[in-house]
Amino acid sequence: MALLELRNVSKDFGAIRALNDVSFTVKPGEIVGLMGDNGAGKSTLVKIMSGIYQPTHGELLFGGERAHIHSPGEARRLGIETVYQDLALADNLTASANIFLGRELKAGLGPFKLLRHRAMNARAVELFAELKSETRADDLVRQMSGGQRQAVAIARTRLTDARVILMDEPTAAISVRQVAEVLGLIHRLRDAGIAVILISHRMPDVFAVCERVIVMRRGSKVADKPIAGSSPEEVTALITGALEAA
Amino acid sequence: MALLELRNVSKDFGAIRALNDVSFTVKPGEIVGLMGDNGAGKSTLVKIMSGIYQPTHGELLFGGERAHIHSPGEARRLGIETVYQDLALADNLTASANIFLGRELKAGLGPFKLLRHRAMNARAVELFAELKSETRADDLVRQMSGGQRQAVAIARTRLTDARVILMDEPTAAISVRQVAEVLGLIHRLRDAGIAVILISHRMPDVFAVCERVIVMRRGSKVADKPIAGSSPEEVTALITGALEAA
Amino acid sequence: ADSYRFAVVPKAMNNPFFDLARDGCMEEAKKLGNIECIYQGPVEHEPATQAQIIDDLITQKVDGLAISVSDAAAATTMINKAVEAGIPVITFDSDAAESKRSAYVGTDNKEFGKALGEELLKLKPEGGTYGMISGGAAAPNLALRVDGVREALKGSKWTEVPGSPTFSNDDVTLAVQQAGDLKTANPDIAAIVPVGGWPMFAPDGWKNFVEPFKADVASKKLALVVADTLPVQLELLRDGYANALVGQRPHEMGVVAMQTLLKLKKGEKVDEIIYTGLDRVTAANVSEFVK
Amino acid sequence: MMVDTVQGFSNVRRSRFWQRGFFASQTAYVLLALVVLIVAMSFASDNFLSPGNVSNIVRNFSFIAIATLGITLVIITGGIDLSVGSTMALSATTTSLTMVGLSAAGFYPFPGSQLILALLAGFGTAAIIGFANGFAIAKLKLSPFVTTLGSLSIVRGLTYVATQGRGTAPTGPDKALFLAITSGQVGGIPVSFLYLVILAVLMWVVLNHTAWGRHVYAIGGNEAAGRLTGVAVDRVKIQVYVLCSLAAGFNGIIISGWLGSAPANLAQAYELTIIAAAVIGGANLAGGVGGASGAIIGCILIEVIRNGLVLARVDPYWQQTLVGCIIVAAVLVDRFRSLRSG
Amino acid sequence: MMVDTVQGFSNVRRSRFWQRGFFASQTAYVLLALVVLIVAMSFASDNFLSPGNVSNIVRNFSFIAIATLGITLVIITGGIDLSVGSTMALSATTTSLTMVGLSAAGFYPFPGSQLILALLAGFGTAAIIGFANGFAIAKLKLSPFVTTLGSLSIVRGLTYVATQGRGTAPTGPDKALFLAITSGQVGGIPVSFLYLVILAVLMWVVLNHTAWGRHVYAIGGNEAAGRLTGVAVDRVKIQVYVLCSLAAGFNGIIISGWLGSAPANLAQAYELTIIAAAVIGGANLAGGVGGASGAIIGCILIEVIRNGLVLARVDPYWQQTLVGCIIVAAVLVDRFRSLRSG
Ligand SMILES: Nc1ncnc2c1ncn2[C@@H]1O[C@H](COP(=O)(O)OP(=O)(O)OP(=O)(O)O)[C@@H](O)[C@H]1O
Ligand SMILES: Nc1ncnc2c1ncn2[C@@H]1O[C@H](COP(=O)(O)OP(=O)(O)OP(=O)(O)O)[C@@H](O)[C@H]1O
Ligand SMILES: O[C@@H]1[C@@H](O)[C@H](O)OC[C@H]1O
Ligand SMILES: [Mg+2]
Ligand SMILES: [Mg+2]
Repeated sequence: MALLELRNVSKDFGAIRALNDVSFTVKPGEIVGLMGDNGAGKSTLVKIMSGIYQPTHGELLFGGERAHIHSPGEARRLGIETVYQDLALADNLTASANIFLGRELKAGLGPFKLLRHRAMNARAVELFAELKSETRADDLVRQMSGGQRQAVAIARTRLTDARVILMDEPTAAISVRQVAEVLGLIHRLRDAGIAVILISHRMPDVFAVCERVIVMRRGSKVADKPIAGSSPEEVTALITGALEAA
Repeated sequence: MALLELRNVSKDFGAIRALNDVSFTVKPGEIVGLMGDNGAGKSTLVKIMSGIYQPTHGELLFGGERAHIHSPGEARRLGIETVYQDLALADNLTASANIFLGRELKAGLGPFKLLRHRAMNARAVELFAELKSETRADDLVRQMSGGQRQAVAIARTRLTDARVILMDEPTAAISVRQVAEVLGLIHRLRDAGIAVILISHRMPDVFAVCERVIVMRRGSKVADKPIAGSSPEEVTALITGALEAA
Repeated sequence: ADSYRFAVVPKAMNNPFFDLARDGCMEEAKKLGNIECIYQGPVEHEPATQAQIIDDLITQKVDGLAISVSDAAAATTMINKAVEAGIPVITFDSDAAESKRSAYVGTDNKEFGKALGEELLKLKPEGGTYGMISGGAAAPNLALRVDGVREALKGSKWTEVPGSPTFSNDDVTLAVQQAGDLKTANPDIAAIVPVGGWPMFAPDGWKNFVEPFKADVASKKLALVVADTLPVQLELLRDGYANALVGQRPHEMGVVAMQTLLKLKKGEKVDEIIYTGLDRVTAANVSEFVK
Repeated sequence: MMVDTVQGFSNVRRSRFWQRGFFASQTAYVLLALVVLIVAMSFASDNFLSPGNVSNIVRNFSFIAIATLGITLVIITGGIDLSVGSTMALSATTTSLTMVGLSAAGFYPFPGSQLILALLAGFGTAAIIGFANGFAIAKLKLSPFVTTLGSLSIVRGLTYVATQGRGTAPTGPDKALFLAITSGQVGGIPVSFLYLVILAVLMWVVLNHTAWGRHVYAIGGNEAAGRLTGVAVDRVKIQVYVLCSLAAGFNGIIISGWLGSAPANLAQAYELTIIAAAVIGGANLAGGVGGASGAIIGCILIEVIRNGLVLARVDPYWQQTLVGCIIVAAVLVDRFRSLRSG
Repeated sequence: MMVDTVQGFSNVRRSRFWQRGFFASQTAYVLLALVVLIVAMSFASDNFLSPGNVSNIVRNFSFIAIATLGITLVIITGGIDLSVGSTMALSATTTSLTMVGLSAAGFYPFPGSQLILALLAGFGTAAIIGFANGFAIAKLKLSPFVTTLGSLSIVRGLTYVATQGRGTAPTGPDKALFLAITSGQVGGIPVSFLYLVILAVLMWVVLNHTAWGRHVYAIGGNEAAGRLTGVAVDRVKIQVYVLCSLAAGFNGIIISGWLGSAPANLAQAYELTIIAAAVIGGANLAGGVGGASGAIIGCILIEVIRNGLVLARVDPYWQQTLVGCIIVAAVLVDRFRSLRSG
């Protein structure tokens, strides 16, 4: 049974039709690659699935039921975790505060619970070690390099057991070594039954981990096929429009 | 003769030594790859060369003379163009306004010159076509996708004839097709005698266009050698610290 | 002889009316020789700030206080504190009758209002509609004047327009605007009675306002009866930009305040209420007042 | 379905007129609110649209509108200027005092000479204040709020020091000329309104059609980006604060001409009204957004509310409450825009 | 060279104490400026450090300090509240009027009952104002500046409507109790100061050691990021505005206790001073930065300047000028921090 399904989803921004009648399904434990040229609508699609945008037309199903996801908080509660392309970090907080934002570890009685600073910090250090990232948990995000920021955004998804993780170009800014770690992580997630949608412009990465690839072009889905039945050349042709559909 | 030379440059941010005694030279028309793990100090190095930061120790030479670059404006006047990792775009302006920011095309007499909106727009459309980018010149940058934003930042360097172009991960967010265009662009720049420093985490790209590669680790330069004499494996080992120097 | 430091605390230092009181104190202090006059108050009309300044002056151990009360109850607390600290206190211009102050020097504000009403009646016994302009809505002395005007006109053929009085917050510019608004909202209005001189403190603003119907003012079709007699106002009256003024004597308030405090300091007895008097000025006698 | 496309993008339509430019701006929606308000007020009071009252409104709003143009520039760069009210007072005072002083000294080489010197003094004072603000903000990187709150206090204090709290009135041989150029009329139209129109058109041209104007927007959008692309950020900022002070000073001088005097508390607490007018007209305190037309519409709205309530004979105690309500309601209208653009 | 490293990073030293936490904050540098100022003032006037004057200062700054704590919360979220002064007045007025009304009605079931109801009315009023502000800002997405400028006017207007412009004074059997809990002393220390200390400590704990506090900072740092990570942004914002209004209302009630009266123009124009105190103490109007200690230091600084200049018997016309200069100078001290951190 499909874990997540989109039916005829369209999204308009004023005069721009960012998504045009897009449908697809994702099964539990499936790794789906989402590719397309810049401005093809990939991030818009992710934002619809994670409750930031409401579709102009069409509907979403989660676990077979119609879902109205009105806010990112709701999406999170459903088990949809997202690594946003613009990372969504609060610059004035530390890496560990960002990782735990909205899900802080607390101790105490009744409504007055205090933060467990140490525990959160320790867990953050662990997460960065797991990703082999050169990121310090108690540095302010403001002072971080591009790749360190991305590591924070990725680490965030590791806190709870999600059912589907949407990754919008998670490896764009990170270094060679961590790319391998993230791809490994995706495999481990799949093994735990978690579905992953991976957006990337790096053809080799998509072909290395995904089982299926969806290609978008100017808001429309132009292909949705198993990786095994495709090739980097075909996908490139689909992205650029040299090939109309496949 | 060296076009640009750094001598024993260090940079401290409070307790963090982001750069430690870094020296290297770049000759006219040379393409140098700059690699390193996240937080290794690559962007800090770029920002020192483009006048955003002043080095804590060490000095810069441009065209053989000691240069004190106090602002990005000065760097630009010397002929140093930069594609910043965080792109440096004004969200509330259009793509073409951003491209021409600080170098607007004007018409008119005396001190009262009016903007040539049409001419700037036409040129921007041309530049995006050249990069094969799906970016509309009169869209506000606020509404753009990640890759479209990056295209704007790259297009900006094409306006004037620079002497050296610093590119901090210019291909991180752009699509397959445009990556090829940017690499092609770098070759054309080299042919015109312009030096390029390319920062990238994409090993194949660096090996495809660069003549020399500099590797940074935790603020220090650990390697500086011709591409021909190195290999992706060696560079990876240098980045991760498996190999101490080469 | 002993020398004393007396503080004069106005409601607000941005009101030109109190400049005259200040000048009175300064001149009298110089004349008496052994007295220093400290003029210190809030810049804008705000009672808590005034209270804090009084408190600071108590700490400074001044030898006497003369206060134009901005809020009776609030000032009462501070006045009593000062008196307990052994500092003689008097009020001027605006009173706090319930407090332990030794004396009040100033105008009888109820009478002041009545006088304005009477002047209007004298000008136009046949009546009509009139509107008032007031200052800060919270100022008790101004409320007394408004009551006074109404009392004097009770039983006459004068009726007040709705929306009167307007509150200019002692803002000169706003007061002129409100005069214009009263006239436009009520084209047949027969009299405008500002209970303080604010609109006329801006002479040309007032002239601009009056100019279009100056003939009506001359023929008393529109009567302008205004409180206060600052020099600019007298000139305007002389030039036909008002029909009557009723004035207080702020300069004298300053002078008498110094004398009264000195008497208190010397242990002499003083009257509890010292009215400084009113001046009624019309075209007939304006030359006596213009210097 | 998508017939009319843009630049060959198959998924981009031409935008409709209400999705573009002025019609898609807060300014347009506030203008709508203003029109509604004017209609409502004209029903509530017959006199509202009488020529006399319209000319009152025109004059009154041009009293703050020139300063609002100036502060709009500052707000577009992401700054704020709380010292405008004080600057109005000090400029007006300096102008008056110079006329008084020159007359007393008997210095009058040619007709108009006293006026010229007095205006130079008034505008010069404003320029100095603006430069001090701009320098502290651009070069010393102080917060615009604290800096201009400081100058609010400093400048007002200096006005009191200069006049000992007394108002000053312009006098001397050039007084008539001074009154003519500040509170006079040309063909039945108040000159202050003409100045406003000229300055607004100028500001529109400069903001939309010069590189300087574009830099003003860029600084408000992303100051760092401006710096990185070689925009002379500091210089533009200083210029913007100087222009804002000059506009405020000019407004102050005009008011003092109309009042025939420059009271020391002239324009006290005007800063909030002026900022509100700019913000209501669509300027965004976060920077990057704003324009001349918005500034003017904001000023008209505020004056129409004030004047209309007086004319409608609303209980003065309730007036203040209603002014607040209508201000909020006017910006609430702008929500329709967001709703429509999804 | 780099011996002492952090988390195994060879290029990261332990930071020195002055590079970390409080010592690296604007607050610390302004505290330094404050100490310098206190020393200077104590030389300028013998009375400055006299017990009587110190207790005046303590009381006076706690009059605005509680409201400053509240507005600091709002500023940390990137908002602003211009209606604090008006809220102070309306809360105080409601409290007074309730006591007057209950006394007149002879309702007095048990000692303290009138006071309790009066305080409920006062705080309730404040909470409603705060909720209205917060709702308009969080849910209707109106600009905080315009919204609270609107409520400044609405709330002040209502105060005049409720009192017909006349001040009200608390009366009735609980009056003594009311005065004791507002302007009384405990062991020689003004109670208002004790409230302040308790509230400041509470605020410090909440901001630094609870999830709610962290969310307040996150909203100011990047509101969108907060939303995306599931922080209840709208709810937190509304809570922050309610707390701000409650703090202002509490301050208003305390002042009215000290004055023995709630004049309708109480705390007129206090908003700018209160915001200035918060900003001087290190709160950043762009959001994301600020704290309880800074708010208090800002308030002390402003009161010390005011009081010191009065005691030093500086010409009152110059006082205003000097207040402005010292405010700017105090934040200028903070530049040393930036210089040191390069
Ligand atoms: N808020 C918005 N308002 C208007 N247009 C928007 C908005 N967000 C996205 N768009 C437009 O919608 C289109 C799709 O954008 P989207 O960000 O989904 O692209 P993408 O496929 O993620 O591209 P990239 O690979 O560059 O990240 C683009 O043309 C973009 O300009
Ligand atoms: N303004 C700053 N304040 C404090 N620390 C900083 C600042 N800028 C950078 N750093 C630190 O300096 C180090 C180098 O950062 P830099 O941005 O140069 O890395 P980078 O090599 O570009 O990494 P990436 O590949 O992730 O972009 C990092 O540890 C970073 O946290
Ligand atoms: O006495 C009056 C004073 O109290 C008021 O506030 O200003 C003008 C004077 O008429
Ligand atoms: Mg995207
Ligand atoms: Mg970098």
